[in-house]
Amino acid sequence: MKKLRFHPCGNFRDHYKQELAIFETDFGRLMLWIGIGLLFAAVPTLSSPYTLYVVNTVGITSIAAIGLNILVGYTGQISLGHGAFFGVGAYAAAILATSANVPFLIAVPAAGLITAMVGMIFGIPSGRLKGLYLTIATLAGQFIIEYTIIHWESLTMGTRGITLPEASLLGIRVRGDLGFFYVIFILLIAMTWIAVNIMRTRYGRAFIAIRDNDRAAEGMGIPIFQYKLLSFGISSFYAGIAGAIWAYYMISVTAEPFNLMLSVEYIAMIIIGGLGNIPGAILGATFITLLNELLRWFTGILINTNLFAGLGLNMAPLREFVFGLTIVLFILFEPRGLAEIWRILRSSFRLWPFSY
Amino acid sequence: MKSLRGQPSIFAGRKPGEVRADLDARNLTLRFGGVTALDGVDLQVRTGELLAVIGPNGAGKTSLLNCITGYYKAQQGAVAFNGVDITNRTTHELVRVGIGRTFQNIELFPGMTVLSNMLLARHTHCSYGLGAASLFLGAVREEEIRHRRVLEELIDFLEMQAIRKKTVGSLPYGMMKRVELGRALALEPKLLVLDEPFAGMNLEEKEDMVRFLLEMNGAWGQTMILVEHDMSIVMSIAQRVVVLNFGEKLAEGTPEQVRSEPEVIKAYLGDTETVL
Amino acid sequence: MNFFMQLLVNGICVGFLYGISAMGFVMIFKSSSVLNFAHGELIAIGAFLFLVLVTWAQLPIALSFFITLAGCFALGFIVERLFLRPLIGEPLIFVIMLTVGLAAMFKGLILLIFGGNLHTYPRFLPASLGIDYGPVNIPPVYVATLIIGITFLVLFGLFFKYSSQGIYMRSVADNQRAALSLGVHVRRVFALSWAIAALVAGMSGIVLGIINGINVHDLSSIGLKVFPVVILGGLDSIGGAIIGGIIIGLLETFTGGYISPSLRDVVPYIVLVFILMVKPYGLFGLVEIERV
Amino acid sequence: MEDNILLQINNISVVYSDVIQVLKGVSLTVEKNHIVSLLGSNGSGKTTTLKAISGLLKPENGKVTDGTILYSGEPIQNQSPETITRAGIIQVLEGRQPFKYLTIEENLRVGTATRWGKPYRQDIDLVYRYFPALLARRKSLAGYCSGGELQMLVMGRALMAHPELLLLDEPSLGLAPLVVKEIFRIIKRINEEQGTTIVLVEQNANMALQIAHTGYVMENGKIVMEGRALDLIENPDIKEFYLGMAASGDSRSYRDVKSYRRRKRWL
Repeated sequence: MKKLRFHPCGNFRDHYKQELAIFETDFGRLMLWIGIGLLFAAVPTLSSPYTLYVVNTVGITSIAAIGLNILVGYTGQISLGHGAFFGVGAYAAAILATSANVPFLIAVPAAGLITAMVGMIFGIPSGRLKGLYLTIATLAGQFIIEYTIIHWESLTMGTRGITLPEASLLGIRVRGDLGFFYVIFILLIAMTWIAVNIMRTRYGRAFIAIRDNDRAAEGMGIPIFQYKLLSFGISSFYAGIAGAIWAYYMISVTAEPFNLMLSVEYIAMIIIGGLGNIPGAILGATFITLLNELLRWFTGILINTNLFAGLGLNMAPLREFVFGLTIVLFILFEPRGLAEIWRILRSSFRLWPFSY
Repeated sequence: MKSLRGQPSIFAGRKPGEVRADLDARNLTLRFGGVTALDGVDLQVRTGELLAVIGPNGAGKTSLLNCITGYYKAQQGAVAFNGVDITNRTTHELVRVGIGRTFQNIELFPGMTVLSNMLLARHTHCSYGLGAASLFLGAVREEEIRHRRVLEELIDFLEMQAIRKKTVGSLPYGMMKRVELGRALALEPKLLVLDEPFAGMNLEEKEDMVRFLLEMNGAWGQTMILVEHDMSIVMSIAQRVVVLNFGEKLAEGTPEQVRSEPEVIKAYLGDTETVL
Repeated sequence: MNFFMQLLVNGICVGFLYGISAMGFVMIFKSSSVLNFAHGELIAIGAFLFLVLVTWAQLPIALSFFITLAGCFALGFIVERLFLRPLIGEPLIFVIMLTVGLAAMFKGLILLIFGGNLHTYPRFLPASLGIDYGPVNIPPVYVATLIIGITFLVLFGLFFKYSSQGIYMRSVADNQRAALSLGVHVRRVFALSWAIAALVAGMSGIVLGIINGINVHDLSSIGLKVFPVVILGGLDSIGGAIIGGIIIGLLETFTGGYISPSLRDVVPYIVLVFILMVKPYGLFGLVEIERV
Repeated sequence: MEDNILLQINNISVVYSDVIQVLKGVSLTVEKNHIVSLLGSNGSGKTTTLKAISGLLKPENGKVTDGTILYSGEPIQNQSPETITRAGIIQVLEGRQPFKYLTIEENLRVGTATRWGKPYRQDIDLVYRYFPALLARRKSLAGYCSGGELQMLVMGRALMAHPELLLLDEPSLGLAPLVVKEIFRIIKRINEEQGTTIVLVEQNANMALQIAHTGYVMENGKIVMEGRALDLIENPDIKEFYLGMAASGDSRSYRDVKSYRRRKRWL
């Protein structure tokens, strides 16, 4: 008979299988399912369209951030092109949906695969370049993709952008914030689960080995270049999927959002969330998205109340300043990120009231 | 020699054909940074042999190992393993062919546990693909468990039970060397290349290590190349010794032959055990 | 032909300017292996400080110049002290991300104070400095750039190659632990390299301001332009920064002049990637010495 | 007698990251102009003891939590490495840490960091006299030198600082027998000619005890044995566990090692 296990006070595992489980205890698993249940039950009933929009943005961003964390946090290849890959996904979906009439259900994964291909092409320099040299090569990728999106007018309509048809899933129309909420979050859960699985099998182990010591990894029979490319591919696949969903959700795509700033924001997310930590990527994505919205809301109030209007202050710089400050403070005070804070909180709660 | 501990099944189950490890390196020449590290070196290893390579620092011992294991590409010369030409193969391909190694300056993953370090070495023995892995199918789980069993046998053999869950970075130096040996064994190599496995060890740790090597060589017929400076170890366990000096082969033969070679004494051993 | 010559001269001048802007960046990388994303903002701070001193405080040019350099030196010192020192020993990506945060902070701050408009310095360079030789026409400011650039290049070259302090700085970049064991004041080296880097950045800010006018967005985007420049030259070579700068400058002006102005900003990156594929450590960068 | 003591360690404890205790009450005394050898198995805390003296614990998140380290009568525990090196204590790190991208001569010049601005030409010549092998390679990058040359380089680099107390961590690690002898011979010469006091951590107990005046044996973060080097060489436990057949003279071979673990008598 299967025994329910709550928190262990020692190592009582009697089978290797238990060591392969994601959760140490059934309690953890239970809590997760309850959490997911609550999310799906509560969010649709409680939210205003605006909060739903924020929640959905968090979901989409999280998918892309998980992808970046696989590349940066696990494989150790710092990429400054993730924003552009997100854009490639968005444009791929938009072009497939408009010029080829591809349905939503196929367009999204197809966009993911196309982005994965693009990501692998821009990952080729990783075969030769190490560390920061590679980072700059991905920065080049960012600019090249941006340029292509704007100037390949026959395909991307240049600065005019593309308007997408309505998404429909097996005949059901996906409409409005609530419709997308279900799609986005079911997808997020699936993508998170897949990422966790990849990371606990030989692929994840190989990625980490390449990050920590590529020579030793090679000595373990891991073909470094192929795995770096694979990591670029998986990472861009996530970005592509997220971008595609985003395109459908936003109804139209233009080139502006996919700039270097977006790439930097993604890096900020995974650092603030915790490098090499999948739940951390979600936490970081949530944090940055909420921070952006909070700053927008705050500057909105300032402008409406005309408090500083006399001083001729522009609010965009203030937002930029606070954004920078948050990153700086985070790195100075908790470089291991939100995931670490969460871990500390949890472990002090788990043993409560008998901590220590 | 009789086996005293359980023999890991990956080695016990080997058929005679699977242990074959005949290495034939001819005329290896390697230059870099204006230095000739290897100058036309020949090296033969026969199945079941424990061959030691000795020589002064900078004589090209590690360069030789690096050429055999694919880390360096020799400018001239050829290497054949079991009759197959492997001259320009990359390191990871050579691991699949059956050449595993340890490193002079420990190249473990210090942030990982001993188990995770060893699990990495099972990479080439995993058969599942990316699709199965991403869904963590039952077959994947079973395979992972099988690898875990293999590792437990190795841990048992190397007497590392107490440290299997410890982070490698927190272990003493001598233990790290042992973990590195364990990791190399987890590759299931036909030819095991050991670069100074005894460096920095005290007598006790050296004796343990010698026991493991002798048992691997004696009971499983594991073929090994060993680079080492501790002459008392080399002379008592190696079956054949190759001496390198300035990138060239100075002498080759049984330990007794090599030890009495005047050239070797002059270039490498010195004449007495005392300092002054 | 005249067009070609003028493009060539322009390219070299602009490139030299990039090279000077990149020098400070290389300084920081050389001593601490940190990619400084806030370099463009340091340049902007220098330019604005000079602006404040010259136009608002009405100080003499020479005095303003020296106060600006001193101010930037102090700023670099303070930045290292407040933000970077606590991160000694942490993984590099954190430090790099911190400079990204600093960049956003500085840029926001400058925008809050000065707004996004274009400011200009009063003219003060003597016209006699300019060179007008047949088809070749070099305005005074570029001549000044060349002089300043070459002076600093020689100074830094000598400093790193021969002075003890320069050798200590290189030793810290090479192996921090060993440097510490020999009594090298590692923290002081970091502080010094940030201070010097900020000083050089401030100086290039002034020069850029004279040429293009002072605008936060333009100046901080120079910080990004610096990347292909230094990578091309090799991240740790100061002479390489100048040569990388000239190559990028030429690429830009020739693409802009002969192909299409819109390609100007992308072509350097494309060329960069191809050069890196052939020479992974840039044209003059140190090749990593690996011993297995 | 008191004047003769350069370094006095009283009962120190060292803790890493606030949790891992490595040293548990170590005391040792180093007399002026002496060579002191510190023996013991891996992980027994020898390197940590050296780092506690040189102040290099700090960057590794370690701390002396108890006891005192007196250098010429002054407490120096938990001081920064900058202060300690300027007081005349230089540590040569384990595993030879050269500056790979600096030439041999530039490497040596880094050794002048503790007395920046003073002339150093003479010292470089002195180092070349001790290590003639370096002179031939003075213009080449350290990254391309062999292990033996590097060991000479890092020792020479430390000499440039005019150390009063030199801490050597495993200078013979991974070196060929001939080079090992050469290195030990030079250590002894430096001690005799320069009057440098030396604390030597070594696995090669045989060599270390031959050149040392006194010896200490460490196990599990404690000193378990101390005495004059001459006495330690004769001690049966030392013979069995540290010197092995090399010194005891019998022809016992590694082939005969037994499969059970012998216990040390002092544990």
